[in-house]
Amino acid sequence: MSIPLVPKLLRAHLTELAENDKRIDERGQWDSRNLEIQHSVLPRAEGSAKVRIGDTIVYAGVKFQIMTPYEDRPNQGGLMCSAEVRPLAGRKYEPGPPSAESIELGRVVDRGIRESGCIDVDSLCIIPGEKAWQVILDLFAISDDGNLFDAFAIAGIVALKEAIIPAERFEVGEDSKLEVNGTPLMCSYHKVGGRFVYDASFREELGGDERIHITLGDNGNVHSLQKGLKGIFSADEFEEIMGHALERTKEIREIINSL
Amino acid sequence: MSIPLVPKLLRAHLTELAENDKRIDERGQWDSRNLEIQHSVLPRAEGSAKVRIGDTIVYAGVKFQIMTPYEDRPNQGGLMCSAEVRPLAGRKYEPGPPSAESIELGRVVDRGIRESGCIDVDSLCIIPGEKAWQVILDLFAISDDGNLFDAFAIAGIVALKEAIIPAERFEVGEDSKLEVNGTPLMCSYHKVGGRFVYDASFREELGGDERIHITLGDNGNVHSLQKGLKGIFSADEFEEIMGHALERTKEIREIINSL
Amino acid sequence: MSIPLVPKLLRAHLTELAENDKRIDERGQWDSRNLEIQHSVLPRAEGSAKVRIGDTIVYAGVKFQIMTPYEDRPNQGGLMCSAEVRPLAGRKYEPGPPSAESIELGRVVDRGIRESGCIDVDSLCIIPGEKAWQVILDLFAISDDGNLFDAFAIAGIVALKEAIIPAERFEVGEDSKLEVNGTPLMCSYHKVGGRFVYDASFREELGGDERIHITLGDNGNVHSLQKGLKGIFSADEFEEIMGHALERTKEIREIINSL
Amino acid sequence: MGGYGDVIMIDENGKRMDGRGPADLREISIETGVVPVADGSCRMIWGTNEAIVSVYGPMEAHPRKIQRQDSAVLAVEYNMAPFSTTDRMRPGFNRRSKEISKVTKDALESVVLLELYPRSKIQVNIEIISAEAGTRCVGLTAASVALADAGIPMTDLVVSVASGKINDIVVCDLNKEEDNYGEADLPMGILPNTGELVFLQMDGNLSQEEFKQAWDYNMDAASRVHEIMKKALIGGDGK
Amino acid sequence: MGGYGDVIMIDENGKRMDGRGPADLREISIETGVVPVADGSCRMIWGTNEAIVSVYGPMEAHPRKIQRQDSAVLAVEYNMAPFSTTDRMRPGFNRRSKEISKVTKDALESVVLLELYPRSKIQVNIEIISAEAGTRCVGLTAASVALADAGIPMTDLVVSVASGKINDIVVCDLNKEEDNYGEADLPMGILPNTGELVFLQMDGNLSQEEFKQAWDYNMDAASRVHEIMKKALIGGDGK
Amino acid sequence: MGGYGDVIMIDENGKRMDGRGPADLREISIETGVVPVADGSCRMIWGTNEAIVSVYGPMEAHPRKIQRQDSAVLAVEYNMAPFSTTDRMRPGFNRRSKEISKVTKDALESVVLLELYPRSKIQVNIEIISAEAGTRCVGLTAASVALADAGIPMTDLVVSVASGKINDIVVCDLNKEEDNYGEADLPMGILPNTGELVFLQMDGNLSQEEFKQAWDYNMDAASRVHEIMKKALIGGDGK
Repeated sequence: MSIPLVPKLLRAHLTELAENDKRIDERGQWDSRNLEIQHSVLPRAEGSAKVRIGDTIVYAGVKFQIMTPYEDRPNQGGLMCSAEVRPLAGRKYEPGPPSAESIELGRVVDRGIRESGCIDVDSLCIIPGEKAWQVILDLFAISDDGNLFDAFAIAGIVALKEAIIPAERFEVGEDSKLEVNGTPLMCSYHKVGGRFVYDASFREELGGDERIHITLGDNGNVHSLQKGLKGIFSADEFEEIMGHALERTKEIREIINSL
Repeated sequence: MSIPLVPKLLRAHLTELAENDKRIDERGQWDSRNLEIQHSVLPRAEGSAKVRIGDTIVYAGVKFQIMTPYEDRPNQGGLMCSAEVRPLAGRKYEPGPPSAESIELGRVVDRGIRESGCIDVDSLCIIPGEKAWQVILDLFAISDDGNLFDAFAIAGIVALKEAIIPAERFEVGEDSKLEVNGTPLMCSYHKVGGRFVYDASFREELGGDERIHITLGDNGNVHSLQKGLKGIFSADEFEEIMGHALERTKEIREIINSL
Repeated sequence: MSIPLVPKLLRAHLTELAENDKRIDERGQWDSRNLEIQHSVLPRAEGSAKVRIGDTIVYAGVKFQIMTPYEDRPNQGGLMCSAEVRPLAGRKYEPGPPSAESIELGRVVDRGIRESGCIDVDSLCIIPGEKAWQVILDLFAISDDGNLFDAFAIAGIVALKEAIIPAERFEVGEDSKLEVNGTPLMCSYHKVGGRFVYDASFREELGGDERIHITLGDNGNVHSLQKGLKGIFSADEFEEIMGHALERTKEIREIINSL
Repeated sequence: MGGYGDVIMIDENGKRMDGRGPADLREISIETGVVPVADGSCRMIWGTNEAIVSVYGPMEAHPRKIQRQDSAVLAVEYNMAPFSTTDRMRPGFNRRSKEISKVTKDALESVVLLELYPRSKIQVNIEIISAEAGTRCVGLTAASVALADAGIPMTDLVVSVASGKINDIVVCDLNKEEDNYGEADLPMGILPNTGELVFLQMDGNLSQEEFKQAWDYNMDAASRVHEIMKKALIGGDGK
Repeated sequence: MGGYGDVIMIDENGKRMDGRGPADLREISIETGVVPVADGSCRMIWGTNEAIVSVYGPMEAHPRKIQRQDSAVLAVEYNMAPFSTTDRMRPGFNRRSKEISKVTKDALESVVLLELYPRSKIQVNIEIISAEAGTRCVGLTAASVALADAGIPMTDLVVSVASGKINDIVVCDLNKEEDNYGEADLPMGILPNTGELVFLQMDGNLSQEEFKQAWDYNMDAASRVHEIMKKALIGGDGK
Repeated sequence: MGGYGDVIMIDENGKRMDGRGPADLREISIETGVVPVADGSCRMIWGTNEAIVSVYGPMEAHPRKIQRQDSAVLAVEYNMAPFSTTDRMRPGFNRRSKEISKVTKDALESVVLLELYPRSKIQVNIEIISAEAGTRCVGLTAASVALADAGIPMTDLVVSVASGKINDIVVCDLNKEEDNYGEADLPMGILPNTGELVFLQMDGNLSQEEFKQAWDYNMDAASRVHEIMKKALIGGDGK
């Protein structure tokens, strides 16, 4: 990813808007762009979803492999979560090994899902010490207009929740649904023009400072946090966005559960 | 491989020659440069050949390894064909991972041999499901004065045809000749000055447009085709070079069979 | 490693000093800087040492892994020696794959230890053909003010000599001391201002020519030699530094044996 | 090609397992503008193949050493998404994808008027989201639509189709099973207005007669696909 | 986090296995100037963690394309030495190290006055020589000391500490066993003079109340670590 | 070195398994001009070793950042072809080849008059086509012949030979079995006109006396190899 020069004019414009409690696309500070969620969209995946937030579009696909359990955990399978942002999704992305940015992206989404415990790795055991399922969740960006993190997190959990373990194809029993206990969800906030906003667009990201990602579980428990990029924030600021995240994750969870 | 600026003067010169039905080295449109084939040239290879076409020189060497057959094909060994063009062979070649050009080169030669079926992978099985031979054909350029494709294809099949399976060294039986059923051969054509010529030299390649590679089997069957580089060609043009390839592969096959 | 322009003024200065039998830091031609050796410095290593020569500081750590012996040597374990010079140790070092310089550094230190035979690989066998110890000696630079070679060689042998094989942690018997038969030691000489000096500092390396590394065993036998960098030397020059190395390795060996 | 085998893939009436006749194509649909942030884009569904292509540019080529004084550079990335295949496709370097990227670039360079944009770069990204057999054809065809959607001048669109051989019979547009057990595959890239070629590959085993039959099937199919491409570009939904 | 398990790590009196109370830190010491050839450096020992940090710069940024016209670039390398862990850590590319390098850089950029040094580069190298749990906190804290030792102007030092949860009880500064069997980990990077944050990560499972407790523990611990940092920088031995 | 073992490699009359006496060289032949497209080239056969070396340059050094204002840069690539060894040598990065490339470059830079060609580059490519023992010596010697064939001015040719120890006896120019079972190997790069050295390596176990004997064998052998090199360069066939 090539680093653009800091666009000073954009920053100045965003600051002026923020001072008047406005955003560049007319939204309020805590408003999301339009959110669309589709599932069962990928014929070759065992579970899949497509998420669109404004002009940001991503896919998630679940595949399964058979692995040998680790020696010290003979009854456990594994979960692997991999995020790719290829040149398809935006002019700033370049082919080649993953940048530090996309490594962070994948790891933050991974931690939110993994740490919530929604995938019980003990349930993935086929033959103790010999065979277990490895769940592979692939997150793939089609169009990046900002806030890939939340789009990936939503697509990821939706794809997992519909995934079928292809036991018959691997000749180890009958197909069954992957157990998923809970719906961890991420809300991301970006400091733009001196204040945090929810669901920043690409232009807001470009002219903004730090971002904070919060993943909350069904009961409002915290499963993952991440502060990224240059910037300083206070305890009060954090408390405010945590409050919003508690509300917003509930709303999104309802949408997902009603799919 | 660093890309030279398109040498416009060379292109103009080649076009002028073509208009007078001439080539830069006085050959006719369908003439080959002098072709020399030697075999048994590499003391450490199980089969080997050296081919010289004009000032283009290549080696081919066959080695064997023992592999575990793939689960779904327990009775089959494997064939691997790898082409390397290192800085030795020309000032434009650079060390490092293979370029797109040399990947294409290796894969096109590989397909010609593989798809002809001349190596029966079932005959490479030693113990079903456990051990099989992997045939490795290494193509190696010494001097690139154009048309490495044909030189590699000829050297490759000659090296395979004399290869001895070193069963004794691997303690799995007695040495025996590798079965090779047929002599697939490639003919390559380059559009130079607006018309296709056979066996283009380095300067013709440099000032030319697209190239077409045709691999034909003993009975004239087509086993592999490839169009490379920028350029447009017509069905008539293709028919003409296919006609030449049918004749020329027969000639080369006779030379090889009389070695 | 980025290559600095040859610092001509430094070279001229060093030559002038050499003509007056002086060095840039007032030492005599064959003098070492202050040498400090500490052992048992790394809590997670099975054997460790820290060596300081002037402002050059390095660590060595020994770790063990269980390996499957090679088929043709079922009773042997292995020794692997790896040297890393990361950006920590000096402004000229860059992250990324090892440079030709640091590959040479690791391999020269490795050969000195390996070729002395001080590690008897037969003694590393656990179950013939199945399990053996692989000894891994990691050399790690903290501060490079010249002569990393000798610092690594000293730290390496000291770390090996105190290493404990962690058989209990791997559940293959009781912990025991790694057998080390002998104390091979390296002395390095750099041609500075037209003559060889012992233990060159970073500035001497920067303005110097070739270097020669000599590894000698307990009985004065030669186990490893290496000439590095551009430069020509005579048999007489070599004889003189070999004579010094015979003396100096004895001195260092006494220091180590009295630790 | 996967090799002969005893699998019967075409019945005595010339009907294939999915009900098609020898010259029939799988179902095809095309939609443009599917990557909102790109300068041009296209989704092509062909059987259960799905390719998404985005085009960025013409834009400044950097680093400067890749610039050409008298034309744009065209960069093509063909890639298969990890969930596009039955067995997960591991991300990272892949010799097959590298070769397909190159031959696709060679084909597109033959029609894009690169000389109109000196020193600039046009980036074409082909992602196979779902793979069925013939992904290189889908990718190349969709790329030419995405270039048109981006308003990049071309001498012609490129239509890419493949014919092959199953059970010793030449048929058009192999599906997955036919590709796995078939005996030959001939993908071509055709300029629909002239019938000329910019792309050609083939592997397997075809007699000269079979080869001519497969060639003719491809030529014929190209004009049918061309109609669908044109509809998608003038605003229809491509069905 | 390693997961719950049945391991008892805190007794009924609130004493942890290593004798600490819930809010107690492990022993910490700091020494500057430990890399003689660097412009600034620091060794920080924290429990049995040992980090060595060197700082080079401000120096000319090269190649020129990485230069910024209006500020310095800050480069951060976080790495674990091969002998720093019980199982040898293989050298080479590592996604975890790459992410920690990035978030550490993000944190330090928030305090270093980069705009004072246009076109130049400041290189910060963090090497974990011995790892116990909490290495990213040790690395970030030590890096801010090494930057100060190099005389690089900053708005404040950064103190990084982590609290977590073991046996359903929130405690400060997890050691290795507590980290392996604990249920949550919350590392923060705090500016001691304002209580603001430049670094924040968390994984595991914390209720909102537990989260607030862990946050408060970190804030509290930060001022104690800050005292040790200041002593090391004014010449004491940091004990 | 492969280690001692019980293999008898020299009989009581000092005859080696291939019939040579202790000071004898294997058969050597040299041919120049074997890479027609190169500026200079050389094939050297030494026992069953075969090295082919090509030289390109002096030519413009690019990218510009590798240029030196006051001299040419010399680049050396030493590589073993995949079919050069009994077990196939896998292409790609190899630490041994990297080190040999470097010490060969160090040796050649000591004799090539690089200062005559500022800002330019001379590329030397050494390919081992067939390996027997002593490939680095063959490569270095052949490289100096190829440089001379390219007309690059040098202060002297470089002759590289190795002596070693088998069954406790020092002998010259180890062949494959002697190298596998021998106890030491001392390759040197010698300037035949002065007896000075530009290359030196050694591994194994040699007493000071044995070391001097090996050194002397190498010096002696160097003049014999030098004669063959001169003949090849003035037009003979090098036999």
